[in-house]
Amino acid sequence: MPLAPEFSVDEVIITTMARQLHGEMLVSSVTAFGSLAAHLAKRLYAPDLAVLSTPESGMDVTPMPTLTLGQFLTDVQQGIPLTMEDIFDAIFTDHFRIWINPSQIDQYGNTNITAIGDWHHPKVALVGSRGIPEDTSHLSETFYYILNHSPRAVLAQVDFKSGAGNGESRRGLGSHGAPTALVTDLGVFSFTGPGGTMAVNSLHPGVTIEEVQERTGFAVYVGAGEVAVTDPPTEEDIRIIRESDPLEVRKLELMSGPMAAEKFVNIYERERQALHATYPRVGKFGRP
Amino acid sequence: MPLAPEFSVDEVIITTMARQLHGEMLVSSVTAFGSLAAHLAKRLYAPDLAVLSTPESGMDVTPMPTLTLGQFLTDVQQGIPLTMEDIFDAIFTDHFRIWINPSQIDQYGNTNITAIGDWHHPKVALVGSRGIPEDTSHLSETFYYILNHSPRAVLAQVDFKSGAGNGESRRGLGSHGAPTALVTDLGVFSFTGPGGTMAVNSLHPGVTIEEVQERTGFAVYVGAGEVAVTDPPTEEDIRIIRESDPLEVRKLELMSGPMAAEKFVNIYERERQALHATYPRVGKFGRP
Amino acid sequence: MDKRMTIDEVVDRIPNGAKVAIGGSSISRKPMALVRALARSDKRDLTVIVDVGGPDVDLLLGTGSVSQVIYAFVGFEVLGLAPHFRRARQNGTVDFQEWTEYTVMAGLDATIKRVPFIPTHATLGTDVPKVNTAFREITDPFNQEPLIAVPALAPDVALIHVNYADIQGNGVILGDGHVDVLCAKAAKNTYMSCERLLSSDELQRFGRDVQVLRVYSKGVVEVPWGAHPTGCAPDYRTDLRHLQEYLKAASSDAGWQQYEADFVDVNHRQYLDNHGGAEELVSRLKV
Amino acid sequence: MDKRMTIDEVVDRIPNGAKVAIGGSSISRKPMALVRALARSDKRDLTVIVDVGGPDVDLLLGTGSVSQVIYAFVGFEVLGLAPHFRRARQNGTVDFQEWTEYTVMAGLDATIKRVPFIPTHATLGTDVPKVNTAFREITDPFNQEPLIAVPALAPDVALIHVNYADIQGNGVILGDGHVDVLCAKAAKNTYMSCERLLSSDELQRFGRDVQVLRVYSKGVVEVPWGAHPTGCAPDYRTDLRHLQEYLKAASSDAGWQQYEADFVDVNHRQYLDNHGGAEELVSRLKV
Repeated sequence: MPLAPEFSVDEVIITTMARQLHGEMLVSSVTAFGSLAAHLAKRLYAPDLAVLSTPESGMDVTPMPTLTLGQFLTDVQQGIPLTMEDIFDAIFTDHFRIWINPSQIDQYGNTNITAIGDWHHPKVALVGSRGIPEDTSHLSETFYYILNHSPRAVLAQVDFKSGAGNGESRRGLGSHGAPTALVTDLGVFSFTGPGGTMAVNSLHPGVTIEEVQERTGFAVYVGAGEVAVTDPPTEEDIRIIRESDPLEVRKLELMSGPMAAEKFVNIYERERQALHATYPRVGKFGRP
Repeated sequence: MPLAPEFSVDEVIITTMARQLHGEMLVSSVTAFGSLAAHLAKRLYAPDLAVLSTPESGMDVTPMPTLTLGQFLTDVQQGIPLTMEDIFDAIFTDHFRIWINPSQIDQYGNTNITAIGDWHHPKVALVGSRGIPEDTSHLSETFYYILNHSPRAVLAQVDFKSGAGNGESRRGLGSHGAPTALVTDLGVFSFTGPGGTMAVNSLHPGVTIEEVQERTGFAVYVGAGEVAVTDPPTEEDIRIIRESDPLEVRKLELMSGPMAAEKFVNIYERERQALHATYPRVGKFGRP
Repeated sequence: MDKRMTIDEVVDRIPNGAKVAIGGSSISRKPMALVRALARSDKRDLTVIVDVGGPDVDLLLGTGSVSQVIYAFVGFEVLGLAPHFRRARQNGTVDFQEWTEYTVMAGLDATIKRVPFIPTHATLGTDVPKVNTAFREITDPFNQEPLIAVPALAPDVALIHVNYADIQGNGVILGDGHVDVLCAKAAKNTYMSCERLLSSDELQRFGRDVQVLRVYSKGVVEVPWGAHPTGCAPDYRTDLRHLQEYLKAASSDAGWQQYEADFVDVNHRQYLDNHGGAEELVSRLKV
Repeated sequence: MDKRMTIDEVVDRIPNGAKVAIGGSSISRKPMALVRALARSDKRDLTVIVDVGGPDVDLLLGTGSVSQVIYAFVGFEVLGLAPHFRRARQNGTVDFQEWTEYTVMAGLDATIKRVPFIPTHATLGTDVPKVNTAFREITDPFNQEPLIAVPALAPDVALIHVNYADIQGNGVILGDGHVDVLCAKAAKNTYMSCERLLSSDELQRFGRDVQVLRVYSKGVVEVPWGAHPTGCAPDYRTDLRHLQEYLKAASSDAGWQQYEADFVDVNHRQYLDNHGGAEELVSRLKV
C-alpha cells in the first residue's frame, strides 16, 4: 500500500492502535480514538474482531464515533445486544480488548484515572477507577494511549493505581492484565524494560529519543541498536479513518478551550442528522 | 359459592394447593398438579401471582398442563421470557413459589427425590436433588404434595435429604426454606408439631385420623380439640380445573401400569392439536 | 396490581438516610425526573449507589442531599468532570467509597443471592482496596491464593428509568441495559419511571426486551423525557447542550442557584417548559 | 470466520477423558445428534457435566462412554427414571457427583469469572454436601456463618443445540435458554448444532434472542432435528413415543443392542430415515 502523502498525528496514533488488535475479541470503546482504531483494525488488520458500537453493546455493527457514545446504534436491529454481564464475562474469560486513555501512566504501566494527589485529599478528583481494575487483573493484553506525551502524564509513579502495572502490582495476579502497549503522540512503547518497565518500541516519523526523554517523567529504557520508526498510515488507513468519522469527533480529543467548544457545538448539531442518515429509524420489530 | 356436587381426589388436592398460594410471586411447575394449582390460584385466590408456563419461563401466560412441560408456550410472543438466572434470583430473593412432589418426606419435612436406600449403594436411584436444596435454604414458604399418602412416602426419616426440613437441618439456615405445608390425598399438614414436626391441619372430607396414622410411618401430631375438615372445592374451582386441563394430564399422576400407558398415548396424540388450537403459530416478530 | 404512582409519591417513600441505587450509566438513561424530585425534596443523608454515575450523583451532591457515595465512576464523559462530585471529593465534605464497575455489580448480586460476599481477582494490584475499607482480602480455601471479597451492597431503594412499562411494573429496556436489572432485584423497593405506559399485552410483544419483572417493582410512573438531560435510546439522545449549561451554572454559586430555580425546584412539566417544551426537545434530541 | 464443520469433525475434536458439558434440560433441546455421534465413537472415560440431564446422559452411559457424571438431575420427566443412569448408580460402575441446579450454574460461572469458588447457602441442611466431596463448607469472613463454597466447574468442551446460528458461531435460542450460555462461556471449546443456518444479517434481527456470542464458539453444525428425540421449541415438541421405545429397549440387552443398531450406530440421515423420515416427524412433532 502506498503511504499517505500527508497525515495528522491523530491518524498516526489511530492507525498504530489499530495494528495492535488481533484475534476474535469483543472490542469496546469509550473514546473516538478507541472506536476508530477498532473499526480500522476490523476493516484491514483483524477481520474477526467483534466491535461494539456502544461501550457495552451493539456487537458487529459498524461503529460511528458520536459524542453520546453511540447510544443510538442499538435502536435499529443491526448489532447484537449484549449485557453488562456479557461484557465482564468476556473480560474474565479474556475475550475482550479496549484501548484505555489514562490520565497518568507510570514506568511500570500502573495507570490512574481516579485522582491527582492523595486519594483522601485530592488536588484534582478525576472520575474513579471504572472497569480498569477488572481489565488489569484478567486480560492477556491491555492497551493504553495518551495523546499528549508529557512528564505529568507519563511519570515515574502514578498518584493512585486505578490499574495494575508490572512490578509489585503483579502480586497475586501473575501475568493476568499486565500492560502490553502504550501509544502516544511520540511513539509506541512496551513494558519489556528491566523489571517490566516501559521501553521504546518505535518512534513516530520525525520523533527523537531526546524528545521522548524530555517529555517523560523518568528515563525511558531504550534497547540496543537502531530505534525503529513507526510504520506510517497508508492511504487506505487514512481514507477509512476519515470516512468513518465524518464529524471529526476524534479531533475533539486533541483540542481544548474555545476552539474545542466551537468544534463541539458544530459536531453536536450535525450529529443528529448524520446519525439519522446512517441509522434510519426503521424501528424495532414488534415495536408499537 | 355452592360446593361442587361431586369431585374427585385430584380436584380436592389441586384446590387445596391453590388456596395455599398468595402474594406476587413467580410460580413454577414441573407437574400438572402444580401447574393447575397455580392457574386456579391466580384465577380465584391470588390474582397477583406471576405464573410460569414452563419450568423456567413464559411468565403471565395461561399455562396448560402438557406432557412436555409446556415447552411450546413460549413460542408465541405471549408470556415474558425468563432465564434460569431469573429463576434462581427469584428463589434467593424469595419471589418464587413451587409445589414440590417428593418421593419421601419425613416427620421434620426433610424431602428426598435422590435415592431409596444408601446414596452410595441405592436400592433405587431416583433423579437427583435438582433445585430443591435452593428452595429449602431460601424461600419463606415451601410447599409439598404427595398423591398417595403411605408409610413408605411419609416416614420417620428420609433415606437422603434432597431438601432441608426442620430440626437439625436448620443449622446455619435459620428459618430460610423451612417446610410450610404438605398436602396429600388424606389432608393438609403443617410442620408446627413439637420440634417442628408434622402436624395435622385438616383432613379431607371423610378421612379419619386413624387412617392418617395407619398410612403414615410415624405418629402424626394432632392438636387439641376438633380436627378441621378441608374446605371442599367449589363448583367454580372444579369448572376451572376441568377447563384448564381438557386433556386430563393431571389424571396421569394418579395412574400406573397399562391404564396409565393407554391414557398417556391418548393424551399425547391429542396434545398437538390442543396446543395448536390454544396457541396458534402466529410466529415470533422478526422471525424469517 | 396497579402500581402507578406520582413522582412525589415515589419521593415520599424514600426515608432520610436511605441507601438509593440509581440505574443508567453516566449520560445514558438516568432516572433524572425522579432524581430531580428527590433533589428538591427535604430528604437528606442519602447514600447513593451507582455503577457509572453522572448528572444524577452530581445533582444530588449539588443540592446537599447526600452523605455517602458508592461509585465506580462519576463523570460527564465527553464533557469532562462532574463539578459537584469533584468539589465534594476535594473538600472531603461527603464520604466517598470507590468501587469498580464489576464489583458494584457483584455487590448487588451478592445481596440478590443472599450471600455476604462474592470473591474476585478484580482490584488486586490496584490501590482501590487500600481506600475502599468495605473490601476484604481473603485467602482462597482451595488454592491459598489472595482474592478480594466484595461485600453485599443492599440498597433500600432503586430508581430506574425505562422505555416502556405496564401498570404491573414490568419494564422494557430497548437500549443498553446498564445495571438497572441488578439494582431492581437487589433493592428492597424499586421505583421505575418510563417514557410510556403500555398494556401488558403490548408489553409482552417485546419478548426478551422485557427486562424488569413486576415482582421486583413497587411503583411505576409515566414520565415522558424522564431521563432528560441524559439520553434514552432509542427515544432521544443526550442533551449535551443542557449539560454544558449545567456545567457552566455549577461553576458559580449564583449560577447554581439560578439553575436550581429553573430546573430543579420545579415540577416536571415546568422543567420541560423551561426547555421550550417537548416540541423543542423533539426537534433537538430525537434521532 | 467460517466455523462450519461436520458432526464427525466435532467428535474428532473431543479427546478421551474430556470433561463435556451438555446444554438443554432433561427432554428439552439436548444436542442429541452430537451426543449420538459421540456415543457411537470410540471416545471413552468422558466426564459429563449437566444441570438437568435426560436422554443425553443416559445414552452416553448406555454406550459405556462415561466414567464420571456431574449432575443436578437425570431423568425422563413425565416418562420416569433414566434406565442406564439408574442401573449405573445402583451398580456403582461409574463415578457420580450429585450437585444441584444452581450450584452447577455457579460452578460454571466461577470458571467464567476465573474464581476458584462461589459461596452460597444452597445445600446447607441437606445431605448433598455429605456425598459431594467437591463442595467445601467455609465460614463467612464477615459474619462467621457457615456457607458452601461451590468449586469452579471447568468443561473442556460444551455441546449445545440452538434454533438458528450463523457461520461465525452466533446462536439464537427462541425457547427456554436453560444453561446453554453458561456452558458456552465456561468451556474451553464450544460446539453448537442448529436447526438452521442464517446469514449474520438475518440473525441480528433476533435481537436479544441471540444468546450465544461467536467469541465463545469453535464450531457450528447445521443439523435439522438435531435435538430429536428431545424437543426444540418452537420447532418441534419432544418425541415421547420414541422415548417410550427407548425405555422399552433399555430394559433388555437384546433390546438395547437393537436400539443402538437402529438409532445410535447410524449417521443422522439414516437416523431420520429410521423414523420414517423428516415428513413423518413433522406430522407428529410440529405444533
